[in-house]
Amino acid sequence: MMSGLSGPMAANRPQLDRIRGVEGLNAELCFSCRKCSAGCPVADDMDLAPHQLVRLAVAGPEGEALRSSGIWLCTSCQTCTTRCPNGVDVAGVIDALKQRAVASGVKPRDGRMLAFHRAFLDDVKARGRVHEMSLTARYALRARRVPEGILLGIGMFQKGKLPLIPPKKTATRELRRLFERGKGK
Amino acid sequence: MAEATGSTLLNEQPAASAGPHSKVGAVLVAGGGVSGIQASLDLAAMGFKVYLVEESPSIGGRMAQLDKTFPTNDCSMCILSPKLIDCARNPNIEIITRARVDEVRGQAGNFTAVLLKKPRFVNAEKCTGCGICQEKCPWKADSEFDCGLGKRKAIYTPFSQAVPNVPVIDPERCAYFLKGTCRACEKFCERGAIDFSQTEEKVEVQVGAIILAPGYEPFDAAKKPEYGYGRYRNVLTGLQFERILSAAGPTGGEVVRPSDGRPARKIAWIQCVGSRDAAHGRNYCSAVCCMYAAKHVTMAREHDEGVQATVFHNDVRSYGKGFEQYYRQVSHMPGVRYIRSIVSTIKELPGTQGLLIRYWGEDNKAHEEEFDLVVLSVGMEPGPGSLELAEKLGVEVDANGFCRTSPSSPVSTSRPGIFVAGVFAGPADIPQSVTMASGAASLAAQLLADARGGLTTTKEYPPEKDVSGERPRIGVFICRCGTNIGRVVDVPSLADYARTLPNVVHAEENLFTCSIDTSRRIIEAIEQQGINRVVVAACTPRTHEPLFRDTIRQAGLNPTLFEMANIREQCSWVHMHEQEVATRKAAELVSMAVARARLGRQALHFSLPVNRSALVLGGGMAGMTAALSLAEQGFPVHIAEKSDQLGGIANRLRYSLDGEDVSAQVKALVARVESHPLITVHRNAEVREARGHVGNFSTVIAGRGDGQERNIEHGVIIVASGANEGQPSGYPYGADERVLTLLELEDEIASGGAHLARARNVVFIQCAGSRSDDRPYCSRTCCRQTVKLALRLKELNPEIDVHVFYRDMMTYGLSEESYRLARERGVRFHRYRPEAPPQASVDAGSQALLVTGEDCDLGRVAEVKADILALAAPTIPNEDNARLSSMLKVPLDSDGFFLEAHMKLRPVDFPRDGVFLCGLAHGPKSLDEALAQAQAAASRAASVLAQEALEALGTVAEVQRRKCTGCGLCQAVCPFDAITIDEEAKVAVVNGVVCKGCGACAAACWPGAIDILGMSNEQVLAAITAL
Amino acid sequence: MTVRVLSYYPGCSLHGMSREYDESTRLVYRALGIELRELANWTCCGASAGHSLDQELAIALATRNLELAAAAGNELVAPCAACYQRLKIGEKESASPVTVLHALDVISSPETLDRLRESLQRPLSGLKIVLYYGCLLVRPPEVTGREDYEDPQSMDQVMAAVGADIRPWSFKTDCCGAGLAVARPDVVRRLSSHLAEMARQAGADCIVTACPLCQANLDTRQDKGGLPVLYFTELLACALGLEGTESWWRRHMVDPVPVLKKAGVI
Amino acid sequence: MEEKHAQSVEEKPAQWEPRIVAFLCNWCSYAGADLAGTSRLQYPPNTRTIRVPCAGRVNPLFIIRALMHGADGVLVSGCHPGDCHYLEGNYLARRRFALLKSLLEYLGIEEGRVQFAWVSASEGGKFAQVVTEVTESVRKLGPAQRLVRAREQEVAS
Repeated sequence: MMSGLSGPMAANRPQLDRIRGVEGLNAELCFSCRKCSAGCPVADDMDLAPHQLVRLAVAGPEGEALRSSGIWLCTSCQTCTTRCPNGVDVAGVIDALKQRAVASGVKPRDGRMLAFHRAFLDDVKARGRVHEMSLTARYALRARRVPEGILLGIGMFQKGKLPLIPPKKTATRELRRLFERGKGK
Repeated sequence: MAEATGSTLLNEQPAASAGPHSKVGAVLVAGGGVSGIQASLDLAAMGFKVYLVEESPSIGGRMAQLDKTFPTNDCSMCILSPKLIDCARNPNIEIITRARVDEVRGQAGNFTAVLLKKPRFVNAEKCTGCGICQEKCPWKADSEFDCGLGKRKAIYTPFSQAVPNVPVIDPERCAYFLKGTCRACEKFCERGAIDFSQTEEKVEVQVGAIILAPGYEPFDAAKKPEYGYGRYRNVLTGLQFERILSAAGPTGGEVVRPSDGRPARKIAWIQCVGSRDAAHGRNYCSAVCCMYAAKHVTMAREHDEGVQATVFHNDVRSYGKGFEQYYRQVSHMPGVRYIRSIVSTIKELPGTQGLLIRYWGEDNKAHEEEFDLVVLSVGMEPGPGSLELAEKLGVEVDANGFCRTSPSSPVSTSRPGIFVAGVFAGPADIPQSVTMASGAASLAAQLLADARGGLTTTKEYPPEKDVSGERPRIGVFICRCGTNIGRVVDVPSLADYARTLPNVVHAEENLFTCSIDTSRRIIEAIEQQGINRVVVAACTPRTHEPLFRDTIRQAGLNPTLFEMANIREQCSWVHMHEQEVATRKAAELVSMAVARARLGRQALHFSLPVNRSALVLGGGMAGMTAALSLAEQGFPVHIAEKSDQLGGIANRLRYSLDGEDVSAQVKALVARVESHPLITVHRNAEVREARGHVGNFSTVIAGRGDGQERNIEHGVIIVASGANEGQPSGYPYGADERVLTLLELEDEIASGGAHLARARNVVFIQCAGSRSDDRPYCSRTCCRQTVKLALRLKELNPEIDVHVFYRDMMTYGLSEESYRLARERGVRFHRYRPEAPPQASVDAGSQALLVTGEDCDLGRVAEVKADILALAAPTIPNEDNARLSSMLKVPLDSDGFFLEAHMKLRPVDFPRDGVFLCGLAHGPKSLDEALAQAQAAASRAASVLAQEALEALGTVAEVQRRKCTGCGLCQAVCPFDAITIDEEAKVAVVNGVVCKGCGACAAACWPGAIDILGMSNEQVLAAITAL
Repeated sequence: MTVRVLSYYPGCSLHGMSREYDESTRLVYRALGIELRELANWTCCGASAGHSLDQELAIALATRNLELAAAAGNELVAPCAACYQRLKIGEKESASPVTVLHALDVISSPETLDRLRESLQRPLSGLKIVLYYGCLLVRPPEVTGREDYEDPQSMDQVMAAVGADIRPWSFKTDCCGAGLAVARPDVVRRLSSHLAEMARQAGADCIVTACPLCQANLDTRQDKGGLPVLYFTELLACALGLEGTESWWRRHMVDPVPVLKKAGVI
Repeated sequence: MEEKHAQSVEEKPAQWEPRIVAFLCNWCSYAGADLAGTSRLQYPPNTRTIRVPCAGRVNPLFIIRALMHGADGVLVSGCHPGDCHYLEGNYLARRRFALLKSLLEYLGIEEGRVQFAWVSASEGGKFAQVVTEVTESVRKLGPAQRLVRAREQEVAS
C-alpha cells in the first residue's frame, strides 16, 4: 500500500513557489479520486502516478515531483485533464513541472525523454522544420545512446518512408529570435 | 377515487368565501412524491384542506420506482403503498394529477393558485381500473416508470399500485391522436370511460400556504460520455438497476444483462456520476448514492449469491443513522470489493459486450478488468419543471438550481408562505425528505393556525343501527367486473349458490359492484330487506373494502359488518383457462366470506378526549423549535430542561457553515420561547415518572435542586433530550492544552484565544472516536465542522497552515462546496486508513507537539509540528437515555440513541403513539437538520393535538375477562404497548385507541381470552370450516 | 470546380515520413473542389517538445504560423492531429482571427459529404474498418471545441458516406503514445499493440487514422503485426476512383494491398 | 363439506385435488398475490386465502383446525424480515411456527404440508411460484387424513 514513495515528508517544511497559484491549473482543487491515474495510458510506467504528481505539486515536496521520470513519460494526451471532475488541468500541471525542472536544472532519473525534447527543439531551431533522420541523430548524441528503434528506422528508410535529404531550412533567423526570447525569461 | 371529485369540487369552491386578508385553511402541495404525500397527510390530520398537485399520472414519485430502501432493505412499494391509499381515501386531500402550478397570486395566508390540468382522456368516475383498455391497446412506448427498460401501452397506468388507479392516454403515442384511427380502448371499455374529447383545463384554488416538493431528476448519465451510457447496453443508471431488481420490473427481478438477457455475475458500480463534479457544474454531493450502491450490492447478491460486486468510489459517505454499520457489513461480504478509484472510462468489448474497466489500485498500479454489467450511481438534480415552478412562483434558487433556504429556517423559501420539502431543498434521502415535509407542514400550520378546520369536511352518516340482537341476514353482491370476472367465473350460478348458504337472504350479480348505481342498490337492499351483514365478491379488498364499508355505513350499518371475497386478482385472473375450477374456487371463497360475515359483530367506536397540550423533554434548539411551533399553533407546551440554561449544545456553536451567527440565533429563540404565553419552561427539571397514553399522559418532573415534584398533564411528548460531545481517546487530550475538541476550538476562535494568536500550524484529526469498533457510527457533523473551522482559520490568517487527517470526508449534500473551497484556500487534506490512525506526541526536548499520519495518496507519512491539534470527538448519546427509554417505553438503537418507529417513513415518530422524537437524541446531526426535524416532530404532534378526541373503530383486541388469567403473554408480544395487566383483577386491559389490531396477542393467548374484533378466532375458524 | 479555398499547413511529418498522407489529402481535396494553398515559410508547430520545455516558446511557434495564415486570409487546415492541436491552442491563446481546422472537419461538413456521395465511384462496402481518431484531434474539448470528444463522429460520417463497413469499438480516442516513439519505444509498443489487438477483435480488416503520428506508430509497432493502418484520405481516393494511389501502398510497413484487393477497394 | 353446494358448483372432480389454506398477511403477501393477479400469472387453483392483518395473527390452532377440516396443506406467508407493518409480527410468527412444526411432527403430520414463506408486495411472481411449489409438494404427500380421522373419532365418541 505504502508504495511508490516512502519515507516521511515534513508537511510543514516551507514550500517555494508551489505549482498552486499557477493560473488555470487548479491543482489545489484535487480531491484524490484517482481518475487521472486510472485513465492515464502510461501511469504504470511512471514512478509517480498523475494524482501523486498533482498532490506533490500542491503540497510538496516539489523536488520529488521535479526529479520524477514520470513527468517525462506524459504523452500529453489530455485524457486526465479532459475527465477531471475538479477541472484540474493535470496535463498542464505536469507540463509546468517539466518546465520548472528544466528551468531549475533538475535532472530527471531517466533522461531519455528530456533528451528527445531537446533534440527536437534543436532541430526546429536549426532548420525551421523537423527532419526525422536528423532528429534521430541529434537524439542519439544528446542521450548518448543508439536509439532502440534504429532497426525499425532502417526498415522505414528502406521502404522509402524516411527521406534522407532534409528539407530546405525555413525562417531560421526568425525562429532563433523566438527561441532567444524564450530564454530571456 | 379521490380524483373523481377533483374538478367539480374545485369549481364549486367559493373563491370569494375568504376575504383578501383573512387566512385560508387550505394548502397547496406541489409534487406527489413521498415528501408531498407526507406533507399532505400531516396537514389533513392537522385540520387543513390539501390540494396535492402532481404532474405525472400517479402520486408516488421516485420512491415508487425503488425496489428496496436502505439501510433496512424494506420493500419500497410495500411501505409506500399504504400512504398512497391513505391519501386517496382522505376526504380532505384532493389529488390533482397531470397538473402543474402555472401562476400564484396573493400573499402568505391567502394565495390564488392557477393550475393547468392536462386531460387524462379517461373518465375517472366511470373507470373501474379493470385494465382491459391497456390489454387491447396495440401501441407501445418505452415505460417511463421502468426507465426505458420496459414497455407500456399508449393507454397505461404507470404501475399497478398507482393512485388514482385510472389509466391515462398518452396522446404522443396514441394512434387516434396521431392518425385519427384505432379507438380500440374505447371499443373494449365496457364502462364507456374513454373520453377523447377531454381538453386541458385551467383551475383556480384558494390556499393559505404552498409547499413545494417537486422532487428531482436523476443526472443524465449521457453527459458523462466517457462511461458510454446510451451507447453500451450493459451500462445502466442506479435507477434503472432498481427496476432490474424489482420483482415487478422489466426483468421480473432477475439480475440480467439488457444486451443478451444472460445473468450478470460480475457487476461494477461507479460512484459520483454527476455528483462532486464541479467540471460538470455539479459542485455538490448527492447524499444518497454511496448507500444506494451498498444496497444494490446487497440486493444483487440476495438475488444471486454468485454475484461478484465491485464498487469504485471516492469517499464513502456513510454519515446517516445506521449507514456505517450497513456499509461495513456490505463491504465485508464475500465477493464484494470496495476500490477507491473513480473510473476514467468504460470500454465495450467486441463480441461479448463485456465492459472493460481500468482503475488505479491500492497497490499503486493500474488494473484492467472485465464486467458483465456496470451501474452508474447517478446523482440527483432539480428537474426543469422545478426550476420553472420556482421561477413562476418567484422563489429563489441557488447556483445548482436547488431551492434557497437558510440554516436557521431550513424549510422556508425566499417567499413568505411558500415552504419547501424533499430534494428540491438540496440532496436528501427519504427520511430527511419526509422530515422536511412534516416540518414544512408544521410551518404552514403555524401560519394558518387561525383558519384550521375552516375548510375541512367530515363525512356525515346516519345513526348506526344496533344489530347485535338480530339474526344474521346476509346480502351477497357478486361483481362481474365487466368480463374480468364474468368471462371466467360462472357468476349466475355463483349467485344461485350463494342463495343456498345459511342466513343469506339476498344475492345478486352486478356488472360493476363498485359503481355508484350499485352502491345505491346495496343501500336500498339493506333498507328494504333488513340486511344486516353484507358480502361483496369482487376484486381485492386492499383497494375496495374502504369504499364498500363506507357504502354500508351510509345505510346505517357498522362497517365491521362487511366481508369481501377476492374473486378477481386471486381467482379469475390467475385461473383464466380453468373456468370450472375457478368457479368452484370462487364459490368456496364466497362461502368463507359468508361464514365470517355470519359471525361479524359490530365494533365499538372509541372516543377519547385529548389533552391538547404538549411536554417537550429538552430545551435545546430542537426542543425549543418544536415547542414554539406547537405554541404558535395554539397548543400550550411545557419544556422540561435538565440544566439551568436553554439552548443545549448549540450554546457552544458560534457560527454555521454558511457563516450565520449561531449565538444570535440561540439568543433569539430563547427570547421567543421565554416570552411566549403558551410555553412554560421548567429548568433543572428531571423526569421522574411518565404514565398514560396518547391524548392523556401524566408526567412527574422534579427540580434537580429542590427535588420538588410536579405533575404535568399533556396529550403528547416530544423527546428532544440532545446528545453530548464525547471525550476523544488515544491522543494527549487533557494532558496537553494544545489539544482541543472541535467545539473547544470553535470557542477558542470565537473568543480570539491566546493559543490562536501564536498558531502557525493547526492540525485536525477526523474520526477520533467515531467509526470505530466500539462506536461503529459516523458522528456526521465533524467533517463539516472541521471544514468550517479550517476556512475560518484561513480567513483570519491566510498564512496559517491547516492540515486535516481524514478517512472519508463526509461533506455530504451541498456542503461539498465548502470542502472544495477549503482546498482552494490551501487547506491540506491527508487521507489515512482506519487501521493506521495518525499519532500525536510531545517531543521531550523541544516540547513540540508532533503529529504523524499517513498520506495514502502519496503513500508516505506526513509529519507536522502542530501548534493546535483539534480532534473530531464523537457525538455520544446522553447517559440519561436508557432511563428515559424504559420510562417512556420507547426503544433505543444499538448505539444508544433513540430509535424511531420506521427509519424511512416515520423518522420522528415512535412506535408508541403520541410520543415523538427530534434533534440529537435521535442521532448526530447538524443544526439545520435538527431544526427541520423539530418542526417535523411538532407537525406530527399537532396532528394529535388538532383533534378534540381520538376516534378509533373496528379491528382491535378485546378481552374476555372470564377466560383471562392475567398471565401477561399478550402484553409481552404487543408491539404497541396497547395492553396492560390489571394486577388486582388479574386480567389484561386493552387500550382500544393504541391497539392496531395486528392480532399478535390473539395468536399468543392459549385460553383464547383475547381476540380481535372483526377478525376473531371464531370467524377464522368458521371460514376454515366453511371450506 | 473550386468551391472553397483554404490555407494548408502540412506539418513536418507530411513532408517527411508521411508523404502519402500529404499526397492523398491534396488529391482528395482537389477532387472535391477544395483548393489547398500551402503556407509559404511555415515552420514546425513545436509539438510536445515545445510545451514540455517552454510554454511561451510553444505558443510562439504556433502563433508564428497563424500570423502567416492571417495574412493569407483563409481558414487554415492541418491534416496532422498534433499540429492541429498546437495550432488550435495558439488560436485560442493569441485570439487569432484564423480558424484552424483539421482535414477531417472540412470533409465532414454536410456540403462536402454530399459531394463525396455524389462523386463516389467505388463504395468501400467490402472493407471492415475501425476508426482511430487518437487523442489530440479531440482533446481537450475546450480547445478543440468538440462535443463528441469521447465518441467522435466526423470520420464515421465520412467513411459511412463512402460505404465502408464500420465496426463499433471503444478505442477511438485512446492514446497510442506516439510522442514517446523515439525515446521509449517499449512503452509505445505496448500501447499500439493493444490498440491493434482490440481492432482485430472488433473484426476490422484495417485501422483508419487521421494523424501521421498515429499512423506511423500503429503501422510500425504491432506485436502480432499484420493489420494495415491507412489514412482516411487514402481510402477516400480509392472510393472516388482517383489515379495515383499505387505509390502509397509500398510506404506502409504493413502491406495493405492484400486487404484492399480482397475487399475490392483496388 | 356439508350439503350446501348447488348445481354446477357442487360437482367434485373425479380425481383428488389438494386443498390448501393460505394465510396471507394484508400488507405484503396478500398484495403480492394481488400483483400476481394483475400480472395475469397463472398458478394452481388449489389455495383458499384467508387474509390476516399480520402473519403474527395466525394462531397455531388455525392451522390444526384447517388440517382437521379437510385441508391437505397450509401456507402461511408474511412480510420479509424487517418489513413487518406491525414491527415484528413476522418474527413472532416465525418463532411460533418453529414450535408448531415440532408439534405437527409429533402428531404425525408430514413435513411439507405446512409451509412458511416470505412474499413481499412486489413479488407477484414469487407468490405464484410459492403456490405452485406448495401445491406440488402437498400433491406428492397425498390427502391429509390423520387429523380428519382424529376429529371424526372425537365426534363419534
